Amino acid sequence: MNLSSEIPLQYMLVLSTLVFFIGLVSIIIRRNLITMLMGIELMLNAVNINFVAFNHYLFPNRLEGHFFTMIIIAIAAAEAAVAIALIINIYRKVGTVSVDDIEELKY
Amino acid sequence: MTGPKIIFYILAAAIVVFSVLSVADRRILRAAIYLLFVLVAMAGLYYMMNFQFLAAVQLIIYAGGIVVLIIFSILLTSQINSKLDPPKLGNLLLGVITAIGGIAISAVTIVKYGFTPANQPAIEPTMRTIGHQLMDTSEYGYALPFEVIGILLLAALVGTIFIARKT
Amino acid sequence: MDFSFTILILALPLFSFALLGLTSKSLKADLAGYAGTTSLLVITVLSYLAAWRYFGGGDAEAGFGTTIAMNYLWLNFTDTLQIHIGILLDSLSIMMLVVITTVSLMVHIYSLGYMKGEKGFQRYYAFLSLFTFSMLGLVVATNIFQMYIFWELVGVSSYLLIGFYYERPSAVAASKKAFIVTRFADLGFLIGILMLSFSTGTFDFDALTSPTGPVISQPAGSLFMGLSVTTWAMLFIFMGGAGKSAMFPLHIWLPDAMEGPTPVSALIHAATMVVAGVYLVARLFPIYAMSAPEALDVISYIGSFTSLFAAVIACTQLDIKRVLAYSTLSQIGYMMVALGVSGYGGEAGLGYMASLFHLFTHAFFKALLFLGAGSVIHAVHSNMMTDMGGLRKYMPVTHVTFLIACLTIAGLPPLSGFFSKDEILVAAFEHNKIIFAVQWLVAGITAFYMFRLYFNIFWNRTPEYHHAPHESPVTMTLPLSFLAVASVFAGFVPFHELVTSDGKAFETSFHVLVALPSIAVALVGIGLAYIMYFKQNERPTKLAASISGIYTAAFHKFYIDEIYIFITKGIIFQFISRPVAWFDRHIVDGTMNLIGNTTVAASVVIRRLQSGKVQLYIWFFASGVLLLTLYMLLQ
Amino acid sequence: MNPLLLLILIPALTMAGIMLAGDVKQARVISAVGMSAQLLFSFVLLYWFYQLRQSGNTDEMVFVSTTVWYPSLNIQLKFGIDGISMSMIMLTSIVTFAGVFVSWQVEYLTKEFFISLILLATGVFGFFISLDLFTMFLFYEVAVIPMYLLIGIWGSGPKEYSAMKLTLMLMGGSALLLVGLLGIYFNSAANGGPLTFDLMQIAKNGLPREAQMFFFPFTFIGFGILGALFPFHTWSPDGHASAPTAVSMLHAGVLMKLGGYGCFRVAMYLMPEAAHAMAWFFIILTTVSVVYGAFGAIWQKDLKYINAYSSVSHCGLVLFALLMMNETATTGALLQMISHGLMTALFFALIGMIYGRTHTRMIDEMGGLMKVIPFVSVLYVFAGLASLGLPGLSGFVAEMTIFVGSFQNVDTFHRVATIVACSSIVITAVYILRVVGILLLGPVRNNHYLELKDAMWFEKLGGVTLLVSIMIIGIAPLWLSNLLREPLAAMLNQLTN
Repeated sequence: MNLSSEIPLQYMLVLSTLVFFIGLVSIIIRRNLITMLMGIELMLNAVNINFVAFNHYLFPNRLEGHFFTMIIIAIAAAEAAVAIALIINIYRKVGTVSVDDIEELKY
Repeated sequence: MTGPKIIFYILAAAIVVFSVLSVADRRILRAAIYLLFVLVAMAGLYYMMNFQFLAAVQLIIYAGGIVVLIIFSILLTSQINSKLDPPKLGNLLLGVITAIGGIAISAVTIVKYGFTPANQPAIEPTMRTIGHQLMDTSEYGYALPFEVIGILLLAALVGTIFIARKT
Repeated sequence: MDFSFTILILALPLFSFALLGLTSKSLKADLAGYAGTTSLLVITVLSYLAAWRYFGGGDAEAGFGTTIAMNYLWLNFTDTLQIHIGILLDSLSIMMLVVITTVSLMVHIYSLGYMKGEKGFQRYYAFLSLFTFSMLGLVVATNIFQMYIFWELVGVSSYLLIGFYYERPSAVAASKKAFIVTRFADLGFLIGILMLSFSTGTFDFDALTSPTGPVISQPAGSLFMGLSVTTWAMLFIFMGGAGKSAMFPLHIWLPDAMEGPTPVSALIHAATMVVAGVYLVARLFPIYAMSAPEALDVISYIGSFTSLFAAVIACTQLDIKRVLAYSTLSQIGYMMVALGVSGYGGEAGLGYMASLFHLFTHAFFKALLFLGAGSVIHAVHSNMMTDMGGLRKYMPVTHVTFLIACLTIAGLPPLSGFFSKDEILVAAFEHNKIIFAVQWLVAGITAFYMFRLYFNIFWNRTPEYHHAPHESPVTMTLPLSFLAVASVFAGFVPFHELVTSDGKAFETSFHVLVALPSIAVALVGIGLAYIMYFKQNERPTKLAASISGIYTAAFHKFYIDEIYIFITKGIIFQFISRPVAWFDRHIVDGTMNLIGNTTVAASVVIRRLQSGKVQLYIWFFASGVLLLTLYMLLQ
Repeated sequence: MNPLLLLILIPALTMAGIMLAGDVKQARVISAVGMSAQLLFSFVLLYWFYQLRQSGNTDEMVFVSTTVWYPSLNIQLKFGIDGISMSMIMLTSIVTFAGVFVSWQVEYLTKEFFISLILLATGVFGFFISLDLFTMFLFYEVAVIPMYLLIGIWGSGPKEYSAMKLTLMLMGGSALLLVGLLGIYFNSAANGGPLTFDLMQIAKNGLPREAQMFFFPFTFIGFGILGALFPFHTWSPDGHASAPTAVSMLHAGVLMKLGGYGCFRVAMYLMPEAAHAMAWFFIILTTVSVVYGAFGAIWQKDLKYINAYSSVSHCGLVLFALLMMNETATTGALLQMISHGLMTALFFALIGMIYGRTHTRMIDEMGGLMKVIPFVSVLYVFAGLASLGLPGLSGFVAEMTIFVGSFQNVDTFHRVATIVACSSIVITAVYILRVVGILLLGPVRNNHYLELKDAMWFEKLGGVTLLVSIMIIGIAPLWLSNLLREPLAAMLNQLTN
């Protein structure tokens, strides 16, 4: 199935842009570490859409975007695991997961 | 309106709406569930683009793994009923303005840029091709990244255990 | 003739210095003294041997030549400017060798008694050996730089010996003063050497002083402030000589140097080291006489003034060693005058000969005076004239020898002082009548203050002594007697045949016109001293009161010390050094600290940006990326 | 293998040995053995050097070995020595040897102390044998960095401040220097050939005049800061005052020489035209240094400050003489480096001994030490006499060579500068004798001092080693002067053409 005749590439890209910036907003406005992590997942997925779309529309003879996405998913998994481990550890130590309260490393 | 178009619009709408909801909802567990919906919708998008394997991976790892992890951590760190603090006005303004600006820039660029559509014949991303390429060391082979990712995951695993264990 | 044995003259004292210095306390005191004395005895014998061979082997009519006994390359600066360490023997250096070793030997023997039981006896002999080594090295120098090297060594041994009683603050201060003043003079010497060696391309005395050599026959052309470069160089070199010989205004260290042990004063600050300046001028005399006559004039004026100036001060001092110190100044002034009024070669070189003749005789009688004074101090335990009197009964040998010395320095015939002083007066008379008049007057003053000293010590009232003074041991009286004999007979040495400006003998004649007035003025001086000091009376105080202005000024050494202290403490320390230290701490270092503090202050401002608000960072990051993108898009 | 590598290898092995050492005593012994071996090896090297020269080898550099280290930038490990580096190596091993013995009694973190100390020395050795600007710079940094730790951890007084100041100022110098060196590097191909850091190669090719004019000040001041060039010398008093004894010794004795050596070997040798054009300016600075340092020393009360200012004066003389750019003056400058290195190391060693006993460095709190600790005091007098230029000790030889050499420049400017610089010998005498008078002579001021013990065997060994070296140079200077002079003719040819 080829989507190029049905839906232009630009649609995909705009969609990913929207998701990306929604993720960014999430990071900027939410102070809970977990929500921020969710924002990051959104941004990663936005990028994935891009990769996949480019692969599908522009270079269908290769699978580079596909593999990139896979790798990103793997890294995202690792990142999420580490981040959540950190968050839980921070929660244990500090008793909160709000970034406003975790700023010892400034200066 | 063809079938694929309709499906795309539905998926796109779901992605955008649920992302917004996941950001905007102050009940964190709900936000996580909205995120799950976004991820699932994305898997649908991959499926549409013929990447069935990727769609499956997306579902298994993201929807099945990461979101569950996030939900666990939410349950560990907060009360179910507690609401997140409302965002600070300054942050909200900054974030939204930046996002709108960014969207504007990106969208304009995307729309203005003329992509040359592909003319090569497409290859089917079957399990066989994926498997071959993943283990291949020649051109378009991904053995090295695959191994590196393996090591990374191992390191993350060890690191996570190290960080999270009780001292 | 083979003079290679003369190397021992340098090697032995150095060896004995090293030996005594390294073993120091582990050697028994007596043994150290005997070791030092023995080595000096050997050196003395060797010097006499050298003199005998040299003068015996040469022909006075044809002139004595110059022998380089050895010459080792020590350091080379350029292809032509090289420092050699060597031994140069000519009539001048042989004469100095004899004087130095003789007086030094006497002092070594004398010190065995005088310093007995002192703490640091070994150290004392080590220093004496070092001094002897340096002084001998100085006089046998083959080139001006070797001379400078030993010049400095002499300076430091003088420093060490003046400060021998290092626990006494006054001795420490005096030694420091002596070193720094002479060091300042040496700066002039060094600059003089640099100038001279640059314009001539050599350090060697042979090349420098040869009358037919390039240095003298091709005078440097360029003038600076009306004087040729050579003249300036020679003036600077004289500055070094003036410092060592304590010429006005660099004389201030010498009276203070009397803080050292008395035998040291006799050796260094009367007989040998202080005449190094005279020796220096004599060594370079051909250049002075032929290329820099203006410098020679300066020397004669300075010498003349110093001799008068010091003689006047000597009349007022109460410390007997200081009287002798000022007397030394005055006598060295004589020598300088003689050099200053001399010409080169033959009869014209009378002043040169007279100067060295006076150096020769002066070494003996002044050493005798100091040793005699030391003997007195040893007995009375005080330096002050007021604590003494009537000692002739207690110390007969000292008394007689001291009297001989006083008569000698007063210039009464047929004692040696008469001959040498007479020659100087003749030379001055032929050259410059004013200088002659001054020197004639000084001769009278000399007789006066010496007999003031003599009468005050040995006659006059007898104060209450804690212990009855007793005659010194034989180790002390023996050198006194020997030097007394030498003082009496040294005048008969035919100097005009041996030590002359060009090495050739000439005839001197006896000038009645000069001799009689000088004898007369000496007798007047002695007479005045007799009237005032032979018996205790009121005349001295009355006289002092009647000329109180001059008296007080002279008593305070014309306030030269105060001027120096003002310059060093007041100006150099307070107005240069202190501001420099302040400037360095506050301005230079302050600037550096300011740079540091500015950086810190800036970072305090900048670190506010690092607020610890992660979201703000993310926003900065994101908007930065957006702006960059925008910028690239718009290009 | 290039024997020069042993100069780095021996300290490296020593450091490893100290790391393995069981206790403090072993650490001490190992460092002592290592540095003795180093000293011995320097003598052997000197012997080999003479042998090579005698067998008719007239190369500018001997024991040369080249290994390309980082090909894309043409960075080489190039080692080699000539007479100048040879004597500097001797100096370094003597001072390090003495330094180890003087720090025998360091109690706190002994192993670490010795390791840092020897690391510093290794940097210095590496610097002197390098013929590649990059390697040179590398070793330079190796030498400077441990200084921070050594002062900051084992120092006294306001040690953090001093360590910071010293390190930052020297790092500032390094920054300038790096600019200079890179400038040289990127212009090294101007007259053909590839870009290179190779010292000899650059000297042969020459640098374009504009580049010289631009980068000479960077390089010269960069090295000059280490050589205490006025007005960048203020790290020296504070740094020395706070540094532990052995560090002061190594720093003033050896590290400051890196500055002079670098100024000559790198700045002036590679950029002769600029050196000629700008010499006047730096001559003024160094003349000021000489006199200013001496005057500054008169007013100080802290022994180490006195010596630090005296170092400013003496090191100023080094740079002053180098800038005179003739053979005699340059020989004098190098002699002065060695002489000052030994002398000032001795000074600091003695100050350390005195401080270790009286627990003060203020001269007006002490007095009459000669009576109490004669050995230390006599050595101090010797060091003082060497410093004020007494014949028979090394200072005289160096100073006289400098003055005679500087006086060979005929124009009035150089003459006046020389005479002004000469006057420092008087001022030096003033402050040295002042210290000796107050500190050592006179009556004992404090009765506690009567119970002080004189130098221990290791202190004696350290002090006497230095003194003997000073005396050897002072009494028989010709061999050293010839050793230093030997490569100069070729180098100065480069400078004057």
